[in-house]
Amino acid sequence: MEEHRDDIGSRMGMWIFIFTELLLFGGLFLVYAIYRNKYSADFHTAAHELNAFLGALNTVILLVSSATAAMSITAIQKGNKKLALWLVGITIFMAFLFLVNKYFEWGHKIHLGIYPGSELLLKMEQGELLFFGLYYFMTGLHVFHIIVGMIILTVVMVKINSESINSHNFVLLENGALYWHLVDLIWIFLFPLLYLIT
Amino acid sequence: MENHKQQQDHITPYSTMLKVLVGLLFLTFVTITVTGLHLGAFTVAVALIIACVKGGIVITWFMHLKNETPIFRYMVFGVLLLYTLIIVITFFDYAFR
Amino acid sequence: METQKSHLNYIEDTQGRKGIFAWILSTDHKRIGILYLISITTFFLVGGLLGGLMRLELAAPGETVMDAQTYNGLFTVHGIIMIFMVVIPGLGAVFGNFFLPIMIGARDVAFPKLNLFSWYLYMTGALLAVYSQFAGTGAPDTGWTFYAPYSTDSSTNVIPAVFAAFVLGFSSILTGLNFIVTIHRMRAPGMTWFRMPLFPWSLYATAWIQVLATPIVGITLMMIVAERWFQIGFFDPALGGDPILYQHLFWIYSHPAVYIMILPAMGVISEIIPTFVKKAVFGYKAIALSSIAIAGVGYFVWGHHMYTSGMSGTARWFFSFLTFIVAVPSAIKVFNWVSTMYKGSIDVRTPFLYAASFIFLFMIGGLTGLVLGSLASDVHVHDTAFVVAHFHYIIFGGMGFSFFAAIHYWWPKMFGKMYNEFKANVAWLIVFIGFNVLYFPQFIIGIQGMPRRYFDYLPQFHTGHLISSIGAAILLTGIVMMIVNLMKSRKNGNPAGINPWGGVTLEWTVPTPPPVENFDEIPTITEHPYTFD
Amino acid sequence: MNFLQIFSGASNMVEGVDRSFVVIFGISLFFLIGITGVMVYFIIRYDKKRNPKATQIEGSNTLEIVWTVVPLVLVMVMFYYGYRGYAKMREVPDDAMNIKVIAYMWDWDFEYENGKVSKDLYLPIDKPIKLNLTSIDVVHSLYIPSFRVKEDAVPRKDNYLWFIPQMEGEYEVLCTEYCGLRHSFMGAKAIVMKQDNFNIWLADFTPVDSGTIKGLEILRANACIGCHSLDGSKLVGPSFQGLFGASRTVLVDGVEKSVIADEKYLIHSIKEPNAEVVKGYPANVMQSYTKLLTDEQITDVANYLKTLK
Repeated sequence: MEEHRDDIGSRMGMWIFIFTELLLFGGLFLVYAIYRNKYSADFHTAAHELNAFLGALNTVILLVSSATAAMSITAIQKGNKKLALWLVGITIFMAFLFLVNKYFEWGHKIHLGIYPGSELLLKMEQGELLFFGLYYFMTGLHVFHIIVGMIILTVVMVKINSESINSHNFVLLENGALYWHLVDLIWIFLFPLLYLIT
Repeated sequence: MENHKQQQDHITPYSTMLKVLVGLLFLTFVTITVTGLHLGAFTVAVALIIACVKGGIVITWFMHLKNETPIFRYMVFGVLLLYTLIIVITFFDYAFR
Repeated sequence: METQKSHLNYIEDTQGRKGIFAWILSTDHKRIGILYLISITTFFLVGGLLGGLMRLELAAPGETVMDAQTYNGLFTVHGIIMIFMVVIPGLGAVFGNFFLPIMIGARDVAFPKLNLFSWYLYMTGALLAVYSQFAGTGAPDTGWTFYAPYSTDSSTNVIPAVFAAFVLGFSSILTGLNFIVTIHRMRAPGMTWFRMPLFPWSLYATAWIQVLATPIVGITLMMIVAERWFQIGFFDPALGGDPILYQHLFWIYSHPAVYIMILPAMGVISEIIPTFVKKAVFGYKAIALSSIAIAGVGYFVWGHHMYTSGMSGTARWFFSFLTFIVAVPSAIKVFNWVSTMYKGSIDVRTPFLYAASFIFLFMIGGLTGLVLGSLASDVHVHDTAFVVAHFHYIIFGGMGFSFFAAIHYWWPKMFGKMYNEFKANVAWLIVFIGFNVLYFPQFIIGIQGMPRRYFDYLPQFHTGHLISSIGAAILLTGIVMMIVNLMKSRKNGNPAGINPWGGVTLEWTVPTPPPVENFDEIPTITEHPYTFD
Repeated sequence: MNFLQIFSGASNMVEGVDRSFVVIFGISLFFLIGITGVMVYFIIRYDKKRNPKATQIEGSNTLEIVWTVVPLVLVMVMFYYGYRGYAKMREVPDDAMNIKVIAYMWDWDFEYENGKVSKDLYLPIDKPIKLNLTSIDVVHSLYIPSFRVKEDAVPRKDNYLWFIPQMEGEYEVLCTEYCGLRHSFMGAKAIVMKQDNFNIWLADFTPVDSGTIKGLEILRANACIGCHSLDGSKLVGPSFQGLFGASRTVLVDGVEKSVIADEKYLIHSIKEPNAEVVKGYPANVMQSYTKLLTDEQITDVANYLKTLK
């Protein structure tokens, strides 16, 4: 039996998986839209509590990491293994920075007593409570995806190193990068909706 | 069936990726500035439109949708249409209560 | 690569694995199909038994064999098992896995390992669901719909049940993903879209729903979990949430889920009828495209489950309007199936009996659905036994009968043995009668005002309930007969041969049972899938 | 109850709903019988013994169009009748009498404009009634089959329905949205009477002296008596009658223990119902009322229970 390989098929599979992820977050965005519509004033007040600077910093981090992930494909196509490793490595490092940033952001909130189920939160207006509920749930789910993305990219790095991903067969890197762009894509919407629209 | 071999002809140059990155960073800057202006109801619209543009750029270049076979584009379009309709139809309830 | 062509079939060829590992580690789509067949049948029997116990309780008014809490747990678990573990995966996971690659001339699905992984996810979800019955604070009692805020308040095992549904949903997504890529990328040379048989067509439409609707219910159920663990209040009005929004999100998935069940069922019927009528299916394109139309429009009718929820008037008439529109493609299919029989040469065998009764039962289910789609009449029968009868006619009369049709149709190909046809026909008759005796009275008591999910009822509904319970016993007898007959054939049945029914799709050209590789050489397709000479 | 009660006219909504039924059932029955008949005829007529050779027919675009358009027209007719019957349900006359309906696990309270609260729905004949529905816990649904009306009672949301009762008599009021343990027992009566009798009934309310039975009010408002009867009958939980001072066998972490139901025990059981569950009753059915009741209210309840000998 000849080696069966279908790169377009693999990427198609990844894209379809990305669709499901988009709709997963899509459900949350729908909930956000409904409650924002219902409690616009409360959302307004609550959004002021978020640190737009940290949010912007994380946006920049993710955009850069997305670019390096995309460039790593170019590198591998050109047969430049070393550069590809570096670029994927930078992507993972950026992801790590994002998490550190998020850690401080969440830590600060929790320190202030704003976390799901906290007494302070339960005393707030219902809309604010929902805003913070959504904030933690959406960014939490996003962080989960960041971590999954980091694991995938680490596997990809190992495979580049062992040259099972090479200039002739790099669909795995493409799919890993696709997943990483999805993480970026979601953040592109999370950032203005949570941090900016005050 | 279609081409089972990896297409070698779509190597996106590094410079394109860097240009795209600069564009995205610029748009991020624009969003932050515009939302800081307190344009009222427009803020949401502007922020969302810019987010959509950024998303479109990521999908087109970073995710290489530009170089994929057309079926990928139909699928992306279909999914986005579906999601838009779901939102619109749900608001048929909330907007008219 | 191959030195010697293997002539073993997929059952004999263990590919070097021993015992049970030859099954649970095999990535062969046919073996995975059999794994699903065994697990789904098992859960079907469990779910059916739970349903039987409910009918026993309802045979007479008042508390008879169980208390209200047990009853509420029973209908919840019956729902979860039957919906998430039987009818949603049912046809796709069993017959789709086994026959989709063969019918489009492929050696396997696009991602065989992922396919096996889906089965493991399915089993994980299933075991979680079973676990939720016995552990901790008792069986969940929310109904399979998990309506908030009851589901966020109930002290029973809601969380494991919700996780079970989530994991099962994930399994369903991966199966759908696999099928889409398989159909796009792996059709045999010459098999254009309109040379593809109708069962793969219906699986294609279904797969898109699985992929695009399931995530919404996944995230919704996770929100329920977050609400219970962290007091976030997404849907709890006391914390600002909106229970109606939960219903929207839930039905955005769960209504299309009905089409996940019924579309493959329609696909099976579209395969069986031409084979036994010996005639090309009437209006092939209309049937194929109506599957896509049903899948497409079917996304946007979820609100018809919520006419009395306090939704806005605009939303109500909009959903009602679209609901009526989606009825049309189903009608088109029925007309085409019946027209296929015109001037045919009909061989009335067991699968055909099930297929013909499918058409009858599906019509009753579909037409009573119109009563529920209409704004005025729905107000009266919403959440009554009428709804229960309606969706059992669709799900059991539709998907269930189609599953029975499929198992009798493809059994000889899957196992190489013929079952006893006389016994199979007797079992069909009993199942058909039992089914109608069980569910038809529920239409009547529903119109009379018998609400659903009632542990106890007013005396005027006794006769209806009693007849219904008797029907359950008849139905159960028929199903047991059917299964025993099929199982016996594994030992005593006559060899089936390559093409026992005279079918023309590709699965009837490969050896019986098929070899691991399906085809020695991938065929080239030159004509329409239903070409009878 | 006579079958279907088509056009029985118990309320003004019956006509619209039943017309919609008749239209849909009529068309459906025609197609069901017609198609089944044709199918059975084909199966017999074109059996392989009678017709050994099938005639291949690919399809017909004309037919496809016909059986797309005809059902389309018919379902639009059905939609129209459904819409017409429904539109009436949303147009409440200005002079309608408002009754507030409060649903809770597992009973209904009907509150009239003059403040009278009733467990059953008393209605004057031939007068538009608007029921304003709400719930204090989970989603319920008010259903009066004979009147062909139904609408959910959703917590913190104001839903409504309206109708004109047109026939004197007693009708069932049911809950059709699953709401937990005693969902099927959450019933009431709708009693339609002459305007004069209704006026007498409505005027006759002796405001209850809240001093003595404050506890009872709390029990009612929190639906305690849905599970704990006041008359000794066994419901989900133990009856309140004769509870105070009685000796009970309870399970503490699976170990049997005998306690006297004194005030301390009663208060403890309201705050932590699952700590000491009376033997023979299910655990984890009741939740803590610490957050729902103040300490003062709990004491009121305990005091009331003392009076139930």
